[in-house]
Amino acid sequence: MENLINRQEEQDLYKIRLKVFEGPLELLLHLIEQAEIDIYNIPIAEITDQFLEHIQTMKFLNLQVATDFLLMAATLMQIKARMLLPRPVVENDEEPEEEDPRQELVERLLEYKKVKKVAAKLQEQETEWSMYYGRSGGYFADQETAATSTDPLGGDISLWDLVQAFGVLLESLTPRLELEGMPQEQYSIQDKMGKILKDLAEAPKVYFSSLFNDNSRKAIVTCFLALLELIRLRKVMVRQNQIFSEIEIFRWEE
Amino acid sequence: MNLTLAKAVIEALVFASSIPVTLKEMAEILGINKETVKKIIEDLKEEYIKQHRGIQIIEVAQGYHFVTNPEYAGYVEKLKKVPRHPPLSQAALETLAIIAYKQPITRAEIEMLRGVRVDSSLATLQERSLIQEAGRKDGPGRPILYVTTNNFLRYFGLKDLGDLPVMDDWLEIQTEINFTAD
Amino acid sequence: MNLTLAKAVIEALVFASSIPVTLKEMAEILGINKETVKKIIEDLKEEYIKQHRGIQIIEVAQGYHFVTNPEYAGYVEKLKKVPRHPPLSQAALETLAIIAYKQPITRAEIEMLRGVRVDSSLATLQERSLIQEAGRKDGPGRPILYVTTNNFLRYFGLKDLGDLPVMDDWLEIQTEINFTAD
Repeated sequence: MENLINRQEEQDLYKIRLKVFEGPLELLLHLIEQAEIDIYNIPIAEITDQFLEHIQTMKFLNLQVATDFLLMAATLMQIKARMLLPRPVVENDEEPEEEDPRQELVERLLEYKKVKKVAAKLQEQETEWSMYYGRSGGYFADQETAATSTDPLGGDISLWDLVQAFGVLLESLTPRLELEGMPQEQYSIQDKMGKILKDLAEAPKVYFSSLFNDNSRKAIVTCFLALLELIRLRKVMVRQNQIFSEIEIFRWEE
Repeated sequence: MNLTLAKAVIEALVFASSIPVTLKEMAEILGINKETVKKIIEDLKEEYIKQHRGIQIIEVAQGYHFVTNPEYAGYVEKLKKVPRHPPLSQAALETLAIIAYKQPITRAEIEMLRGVRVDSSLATLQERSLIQEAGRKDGPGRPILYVTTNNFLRYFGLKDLGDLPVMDDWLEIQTEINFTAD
Repeated sequence: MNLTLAKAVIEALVFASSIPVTLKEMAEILGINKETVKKIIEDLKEEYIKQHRGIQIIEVAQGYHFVTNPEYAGYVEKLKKVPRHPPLSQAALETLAIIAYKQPITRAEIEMLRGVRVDSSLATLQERSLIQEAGRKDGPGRPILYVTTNNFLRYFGLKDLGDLPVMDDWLEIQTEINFTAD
């Protein structure tokens, strides 16, 4: 009988150890709640040991130990060290009393506890509302006109935006392109933005095609992104009479 | 299963389905025969019409769905003049851009490029008829392939996909990445 | 405009709109005042409930829309043509909870509260249109500020942000900590 209980305990222990915690704050809260200790008076040495032990278990199980956990371990050890130091003797009454080294950690834990509580509430709501299904299809009486006049993008989104979204992606992938030996400075977006503004200071209107000397794809894309950035910053306006006709660039006017 | 319950469930099914729902599907879900479903749905249809309601159930080739009562088309039209959809998120826009240029493409390939899961972008874009499924890719798991729709072309004023602005860089990157995700 | 007509039109409008339709929009389209619309729609709501119908009208995200009766969720679930999102992970829920209560908020501030990096939670939440960027905070680095969306309200069945569960002590501590992370 006793043996059974022990085995049960052992299993529970494993369950706890195997639980993957969202972050170091959750693990700390768990350790505190499990030990049924006062959050305002954490036995820091004990908790630190348990925390480190947990990290060891994670390593043992080949779980990736995120830097957040290591950072927290360092913080705990620091607090532990400070707790061991003799308190400085207060020389006069005007000197502010030294703060408990655990203070900040306690505040963070209390705050995090609330986050968990709200998250749990939201989860309840989510479950409840997953029972309500909205209309996912359906057609309208004006189906024919709807097909042509409908606004699937919701607002003022043009081909530009689509290309821009694409450009942003390209940009995020450019480090790979740079490896191909393309000199980076030559095509910097910043430089192109400067060039566009300089040209516009001298002329009322600039053609997009006049912005680059060579027609390499990289040069075109860079100019394009520079232009989009200037539009976003409200430095220039563009006009294009037809899709894919020459793009004309103007100074921004209010 | 009693009639009142069956009727309510049928109403819910017809409403929630993204495409017309068939008698067979409803019969299976309810565990009753197709003839009974047919009878109930005909009753429902009549009820909506008799009561001059704002919505109706209609039968199309593939099944049943709700539509607004054509009598009130003029009012519904006014609603549609205002942009009704919330603006497409940057996330969805990026997903759409990838599909436009890379179609046909699988979800895994898109996720590879965007670095995040794209389930809900795909759901939004499908819901707004900007993309659609187009068969499955050969290979492990036979993943679904996505392409843009005619509605996509119409919205952007494109004659065809060849009309998209040329983005040759893309091809370079493609060969480099070569979708090792698959 | 007579009542029967107004009621039918309202029903059509609520159905046709892909996002909750507001009293104001309906009042404008019908050319009657908001109070009358409100009265009619409350009548309609009650009618659907009393008759135990498969669909209902609910008030959410500052507007009205049709949803299925939650009693029949079990049946609707079985229908394959209904797009479903997987439930949010705990990490995403915690991040969302912080944004909901403390918006507008920066990533660093969220990370301070959660004690972990939140990049992927933010990406997921943006992807599912539950949060969006809303400008930048003044100060070093001008970090991006995040807020919840209207879709967030719909997803959790909230009328507006005031509908969030009250967390009084939360607000106290907020002023205390005052986001020293920045």
